[in-house]
Amino acid sequence: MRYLPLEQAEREAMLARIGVPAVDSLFAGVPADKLLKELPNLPRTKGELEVERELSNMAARNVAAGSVPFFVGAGAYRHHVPATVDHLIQRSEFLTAYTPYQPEISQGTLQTLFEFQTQVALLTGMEVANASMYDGSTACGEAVLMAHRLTRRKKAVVSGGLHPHYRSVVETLSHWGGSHVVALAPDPTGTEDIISQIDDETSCVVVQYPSVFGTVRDLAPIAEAAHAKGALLVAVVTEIVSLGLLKPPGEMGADIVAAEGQSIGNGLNFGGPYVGLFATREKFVRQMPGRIAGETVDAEGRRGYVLTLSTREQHIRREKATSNICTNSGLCALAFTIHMTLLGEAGLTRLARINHANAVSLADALAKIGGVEVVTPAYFNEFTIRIPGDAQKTIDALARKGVMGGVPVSRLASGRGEVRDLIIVASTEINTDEDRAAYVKALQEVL
Amino acid sequence: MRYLPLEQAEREAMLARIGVPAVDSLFAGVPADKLLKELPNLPRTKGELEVERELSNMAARNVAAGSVPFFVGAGAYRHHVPATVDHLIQRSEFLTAYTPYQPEISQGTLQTLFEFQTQVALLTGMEVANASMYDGSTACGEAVLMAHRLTRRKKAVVSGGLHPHYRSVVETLSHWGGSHVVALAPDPTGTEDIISQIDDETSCVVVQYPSVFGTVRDLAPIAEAAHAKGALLVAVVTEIVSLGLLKPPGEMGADIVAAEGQSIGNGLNFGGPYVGLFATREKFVRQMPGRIAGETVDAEGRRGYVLTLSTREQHIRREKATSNICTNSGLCALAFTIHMTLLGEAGLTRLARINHANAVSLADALAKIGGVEVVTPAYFNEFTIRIPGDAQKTIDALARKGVMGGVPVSRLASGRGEVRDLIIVASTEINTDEDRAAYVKALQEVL
Amino acid sequence: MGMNTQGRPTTPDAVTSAGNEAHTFTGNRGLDHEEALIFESGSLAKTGVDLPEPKSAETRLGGLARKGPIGLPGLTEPETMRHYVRLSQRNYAIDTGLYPLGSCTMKHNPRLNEKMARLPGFGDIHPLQPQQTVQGALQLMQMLSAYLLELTGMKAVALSPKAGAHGELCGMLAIRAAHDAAGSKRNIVLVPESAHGTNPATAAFMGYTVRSIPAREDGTVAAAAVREALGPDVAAIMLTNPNTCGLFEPEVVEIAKAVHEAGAYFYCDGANFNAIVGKVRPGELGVDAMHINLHKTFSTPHGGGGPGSGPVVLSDALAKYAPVPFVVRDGDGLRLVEDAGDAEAQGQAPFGRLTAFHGQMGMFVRALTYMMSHGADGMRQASEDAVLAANYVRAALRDLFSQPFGDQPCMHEVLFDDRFLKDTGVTTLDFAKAMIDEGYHPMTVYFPLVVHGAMLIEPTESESKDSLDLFIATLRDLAEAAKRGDVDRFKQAPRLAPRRRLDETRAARQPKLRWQPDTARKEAAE
Amino acid sequence: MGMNTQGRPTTPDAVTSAGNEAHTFTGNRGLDHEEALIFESGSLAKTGVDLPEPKSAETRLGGLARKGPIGLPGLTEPETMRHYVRLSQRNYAIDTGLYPLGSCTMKHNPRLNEKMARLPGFGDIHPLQPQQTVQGALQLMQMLSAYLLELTGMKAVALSPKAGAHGELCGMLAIRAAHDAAGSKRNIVLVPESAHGTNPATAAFMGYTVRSIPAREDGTVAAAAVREALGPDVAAIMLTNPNTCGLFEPEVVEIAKAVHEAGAYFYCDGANFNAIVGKVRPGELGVDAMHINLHKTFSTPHGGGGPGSGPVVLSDALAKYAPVPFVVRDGDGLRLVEDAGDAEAQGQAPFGRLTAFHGQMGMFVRALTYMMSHGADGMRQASEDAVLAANYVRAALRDLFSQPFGDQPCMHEVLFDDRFLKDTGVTTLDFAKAMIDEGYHPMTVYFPLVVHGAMLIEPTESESKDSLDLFIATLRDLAEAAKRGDVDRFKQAPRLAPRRRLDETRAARQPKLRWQPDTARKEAAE
Ligand SMILES: Cc1ncc(COP(=O)(O)O)c(C=O)c1O
Ligand SMILES: Cc1ncc(COP(=O)(O)O)c(C=O)c1O
Repeated sequence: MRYLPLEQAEREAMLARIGVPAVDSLFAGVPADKLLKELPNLPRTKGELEVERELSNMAARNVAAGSVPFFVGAGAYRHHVPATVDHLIQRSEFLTAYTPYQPEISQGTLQTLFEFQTQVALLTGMEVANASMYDGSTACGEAVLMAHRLTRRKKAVVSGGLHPHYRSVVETLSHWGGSHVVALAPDPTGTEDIISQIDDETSCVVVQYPSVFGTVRDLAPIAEAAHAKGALLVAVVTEIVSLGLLKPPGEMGADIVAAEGQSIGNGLNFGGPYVGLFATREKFVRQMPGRIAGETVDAEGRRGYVLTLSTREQHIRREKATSNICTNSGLCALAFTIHMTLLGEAGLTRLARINHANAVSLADALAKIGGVEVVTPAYFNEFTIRIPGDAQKTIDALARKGVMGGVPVSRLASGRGEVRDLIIVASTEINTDEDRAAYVKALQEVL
Repeated sequence: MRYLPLEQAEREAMLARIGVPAVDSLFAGVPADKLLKELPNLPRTKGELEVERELSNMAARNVAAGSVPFFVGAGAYRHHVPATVDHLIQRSEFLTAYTPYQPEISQGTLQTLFEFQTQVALLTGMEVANASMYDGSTACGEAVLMAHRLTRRKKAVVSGGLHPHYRSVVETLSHWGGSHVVALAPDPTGTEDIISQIDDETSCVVVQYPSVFGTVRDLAPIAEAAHAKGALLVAVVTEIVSLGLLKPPGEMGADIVAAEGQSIGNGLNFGGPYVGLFATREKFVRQMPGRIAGETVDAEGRRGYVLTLSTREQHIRREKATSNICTNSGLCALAFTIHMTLLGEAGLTRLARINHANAVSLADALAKIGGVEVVTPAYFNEFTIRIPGDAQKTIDALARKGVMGGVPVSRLASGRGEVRDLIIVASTEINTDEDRAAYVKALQEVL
Repeated sequence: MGMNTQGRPTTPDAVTSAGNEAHTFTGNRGLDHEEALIFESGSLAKTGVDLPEPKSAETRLGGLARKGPIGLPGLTEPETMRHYVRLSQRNYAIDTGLYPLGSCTMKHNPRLNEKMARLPGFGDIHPLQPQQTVQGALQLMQMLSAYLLELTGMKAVALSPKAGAHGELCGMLAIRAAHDAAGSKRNIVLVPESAHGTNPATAAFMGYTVRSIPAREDGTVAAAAVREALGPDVAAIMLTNPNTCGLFEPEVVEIAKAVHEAGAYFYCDGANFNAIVGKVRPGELGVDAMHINLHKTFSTPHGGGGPGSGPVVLSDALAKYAPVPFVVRDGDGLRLVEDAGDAEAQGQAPFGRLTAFHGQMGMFVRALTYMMSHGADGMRQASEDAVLAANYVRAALRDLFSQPFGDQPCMHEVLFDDRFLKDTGVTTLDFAKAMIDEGYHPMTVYFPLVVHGAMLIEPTESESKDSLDLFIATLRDLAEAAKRGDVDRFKQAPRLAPRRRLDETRAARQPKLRWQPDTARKEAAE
Repeated sequence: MGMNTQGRPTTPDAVTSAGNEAHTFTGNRGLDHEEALIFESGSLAKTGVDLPEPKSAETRLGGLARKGPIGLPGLTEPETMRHYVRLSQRNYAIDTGLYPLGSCTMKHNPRLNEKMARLPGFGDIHPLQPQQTVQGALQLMQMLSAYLLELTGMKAVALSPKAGAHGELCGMLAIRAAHDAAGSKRNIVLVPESAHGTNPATAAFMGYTVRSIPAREDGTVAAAAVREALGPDVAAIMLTNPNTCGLFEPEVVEIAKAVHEAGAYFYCDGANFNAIVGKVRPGELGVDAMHINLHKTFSTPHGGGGPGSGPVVLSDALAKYAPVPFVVRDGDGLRLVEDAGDAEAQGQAPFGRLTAFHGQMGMFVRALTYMMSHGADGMRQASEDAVLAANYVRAALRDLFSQPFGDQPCMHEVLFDDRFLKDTGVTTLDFAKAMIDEGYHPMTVYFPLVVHGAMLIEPTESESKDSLDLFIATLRDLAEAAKRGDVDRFKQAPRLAPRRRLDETRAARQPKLRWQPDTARKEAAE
């Protein structure tokens, strides 16, 4: 087998050196009746050519986003990632390193994490950030638990604009961890009254910005109301590119920002791996979950970086840790950092403006179709439309015409009749005028 | 522009430091009337997304070999190249280095070249090899010129089995360099009488092995006859994988082997870049063209590698050099070496056997079609068929049916009526039983 | 010298001899380059992308447009390339050398896996695009599941967990849900002392109380000790098998039986599955839930700390509590079940949802590519080779190093403690740092916590005998040097790495967790 | 110390101080690993590929099956990966640092180019597959040609030459063919002393006699000198412009006129085209043929020595002699003209064929990607920046270094000689090696041959000002050290590279050009 360097004669020499007759002697700890002789139900070794052929056939059964006019968002976005990013993250020294436990020979990973943390803090308008979480949804779940620890309260008030899957993650953790969630009804327009839900038992308010429906609303009044009751504001961002154009949550009083960073540097990948961004106030850092890189000096006084504040973490603190997270999303964070470095302030802000302009022009075009209404008053690169008909059926019909028209709200929030006619539509820099025209034409045809 | 690091203010500061008012002051040597103000007929800067879109559209107008049953050879072969190869050659340190002029910081390139030279020598059965030529055809041209230098004669006798394009390269160099070529007629069966053409003025006999028609024949009698007249045998190999199974030219008395190495490690690339292999006898090394890496020691006595014997080369010897070659095919040679290291003796010989078995089974299947005759008596992975009809038209018709059936001999040797019904057909490890069946079916239909 | 409780020094000693005598003007050392932060080298105006001016400047941002700069520096493409290439060159990696990090299974990461994960049909599909357009993806998930079930002998698999610890959470939530369904309110989880930190952290994260189980003299867990600790409040045991001392738990079947008899469940930490793939099926040992680190056993790259993927296999008893989403057959095709209502209609009782989408698809592709490439025979051989390699290292070092639990065969990793360094003045950390100078990544040190100055060596199946032999010879040379009293070689180490020992205490006491313009300037002036 | 005629030392002095004091057991030095040859580490039985057993063993090899082993060692995939990754780490590269190799234009190599070249529609098409299946490829060739013609102001382009020197051959053959067609038998080619070695080598390769033209005091060629050398036997002049001293030939127009008046042709070596893209059109200067190194000016990577690509642009007078193959419009589509007969039917008179297929398609894709990305404005700016950067370096060093031709602006590269090192005991080579320790690749040294101890610095447009400033400061520091008498810093250099100076004399006197089992073993024993 091409991945196994030991040759048969070497195996035998090694067994002899160990002093056992056969490799199964080394499995002596295994109850004899449990030791398998073979694995009859699985195929045998295959060469690259054969494996590649089989998997390519499987891949060909999927419709790649890049091959059609594509407007699907709702938590994952198709952006153009420069070729440099994917090249760099595949470098052996980044790709095949472990977590930087030995800092002297891990400065590459550590310095990029330090850059990543700084970028995330700047972008969210927060003081500190960690070295990544699994994804936006688990970052959101951890943010709520962190708020509980900080406030010693156990109730989270969750906006109806939070991605329903994120809400489910929060609910799952809360349900089994013994805390409560007050979840508001789906709120496409950002007009829910969340402030009145905040009380003295509230540990945090969780608001998505822009919301899953694309809606942008001011977080400052919510933050104020929360702070007045001793609660924290957890701001959730699933489209991080939006912060190139929008006021950052940190400026509006957010205490924790939990975000999905996929849009920068990372592909769609059918949902993962992505990269969770997690930022907070400096004073809360010892309750922050996840790894953190910090600056220090070496024995010769030269600047260097290490993983630090690890007394928060499971490998040191075990059951007293702030989280059980260990492996995080390092390589996706690296991709984020490289892409963000390529963009810089100038590139990111322009990218955000292009996204917004594309969404505005698509919204205008769709709104001209009879019976179609754009329900989102203010938005970044994503908005919600109401159509005269069933959203899921319409999206499927569009797909048959070769247009990926968005996400039916009913797919995310099933069982809620009131959202049956809503579609969440995203438009990024990848969409051309022809893409938009194709969408309009196809939608007219299927309605 | 994303590739240009200087900012406008920096440009100005630099001009100030230089002491000139504007960049055009630095172009003062250019006659004023020749200095352009702009380039009005070319488009302006484009972003990655836009460039990628345009080029992908162009690429989509070509039929990729991997997307159809594919049997085209005649000097370039589609083999499976392991993913590791392409990954490694894209490493910055290999990809973006220059020729290893500073050996202390080029040991990576130099050691791999030393490995390459050894692999080429072993495979061809020769004593020494150089660090690569542009491709097989230019290696062949250089081999003839080297033979002229060694023998101080000026006549090359060229087999009718030599790839007609290779022959043209030899003829072009000879015609303008003042030497002669005696070229035999196309010889699909390897039965030409080349020995009788060798005389006392012959500097070398050039024989392709396997021939462009796929034919394998013993070179030993030709080598003997050549040597008897003081001439050299230049053996040309365009399908280097064949030497995994066939007796190497060195064992049959070849003095110079000029080969195309594309099959190992390199893709089809519409004809280039490829990698010319060049091997000879040790005693001829000072007449060998091209770069050579050699072993030496550093000032601490550690083994290391350098470019050596450069007194043969243009940068030292100028008009007395053995060749004008400078840049060669380094990265393709690296790909060759990595792929060959992955294969090793065990992999290469098996790969060669698979190729041969696939060709045999295809030949048998085609021969069963009424009117189709396999004209090549002995072959490796390529053979020639005679069909009842025009080869070019048949190949075009097959292409319309989605099968790439081979190369019409008439495309290579136009103007020769006798080859109008011949097709050169190659089959490598990439072909499946289904591919072969598709070929047979399509050929039956178009004939 | 500061030390933590495991005897791991946290502050470096002062350096008495320079690692490398030649000083340079640039600070660079030949091919090793010093590299500033992007915040020092970049500028707000620079960019490495060219984007067209948007067609319209009209905004619909509800008055929430950002005011003032973000502060994000940019670099052009050539600068970006050089910056990150240079930084990468300051990392050790599997591709550059043996990486014997115990418990981490640093095996070869095939590039075919990377290529397959980047096929547009896998890499460029959206988790929420219509399901009829992703049938190949669902097929891949099913195929991966089938492999995992066959290898583990379990009933069901939850693919969505994003890493090992997330898988622990998944498995333990399934257990919790099962107890809940049975009306039981058990609140204790048994965890052996030698367990990885994620185990107690996971249990505590869910509100469980952790009860520790001591190890025996031989490094394994006695069924008797488990039986003793069991009781009506015990919800589960979290046992790592093979355990973190590199040993197969010999009484695992009895332990499982005892656990089940007490009405509890058996969670197995599968981080060490690489020792037994194709050799033992955890399901046949009585395991109820186990996570599989695809980024260990099945070769998806670690990426400097992730992403991972931690699918959880479940027993019959727990299968119905698996979280959404999951894939089901639906007529001719496949379908994702994405919410509880739909799941219940399928007869399931999911405990909830762990993440927004369907799991680490990119890792699924890589892991399946690995499995298909190896095949059944290759995977068995890989495990055997991994175990063989660890025992070979053990046998070759046993005379010089100290084995905490006596001279017995290990599984795919071998554990030493620091008794052999007693009175040498050399610590486990010093020893590790001296390995760096020799071109090796150290083994896992100071874990598991149950032995003093632990050195956990996992060579994996990816090393040739020559590579193992040089590694062994080097470790022997170092051990002899330590015993000989050549303390400087250790205390001064590493001398030849891009950095000498870093001050971790300072990092934690005066945390600098991001770049700040002032600090940086002040420092530069110092 | 051995020296060649340009004063370049060829044997290193004995070392008196070690580069690096800490010695290791393995010979590795932290992240820098010693690596054996595959012939020492591999085996004939090992392989890094898994191939099925062929279905049939029947052979039709005419009795010519190989007997006995080839002797080719194999390595498994993980071993192969590590071997070549480690070796790569012993290279300097553009991506790792400034690479001021004059005459080589080591500019940034965008990865977008690599990605485009690997699109299956470009990378996976066969040169001889039916032409209707490669219309996109022919379109790309045409588009590339159109860009090249627009940038050079020439009439036609031959795409097939495989590198610069091959392009020279192409251009000179076209000239030869033109003379031939005119019945002229001219046999002399004029080549300035400062020319690159490929120029005289190309002329000689074709049987021409080379007549050297001296340079003036100011480093350029006088039209008068050319006029003097011209005569009825002169077929052509091969002039590099901008020349290899980094100067634009001010009398180029007069030279062209004189050459044409004498019935000869003007071949321009276009290696330095990067200085003038979008600024000057060679066609407007009177050039008849010029090669363009796509691997210099248009950013296709050097790859450690190739592959390159050297398209040749031709004037009206030479266009008809362009070699086959070439692309022509044919009805709605495009068509390759592959043989002389077909070409003649198109009114052409090709001098022949230079290579088996159509040229370096992979490089065409990369170069066109570069051109489309830059656009007209970007290409002009790139040339201006390249010239600016070279002059900036010149201005910043002129007080310490010596300019052979006085203090005048240069084009995209600046030439110094070794007068500033006079009496320091430091040679140009020493200076170059000391740069290695500082993290720089040396400039081109000892070329052009017309100045003593030449140092030809080409920073390219790809460097930031910070990068140039550090480079300048380092060169100044070195020059000051040399003048101060800190000779050891130079004589001992490099100390910090993977190898110290290598013995080139020994390599040439006792050539070891391939691995041999015996030699290697004997040496290991030494
Ligand atoms: C024994 C053990 N359990 C659990 C984990 C956690 O796995 P992950 O890092 O994938 O979350 C690890 C990883 O280091 C481990 O070694
Ligand atoms: C001035 C000059 N001419 C010609 C060449 C030859 O080009 P190539 O190496 O592409 O054959 C070079 C390359 O180094 C050069 O610098």
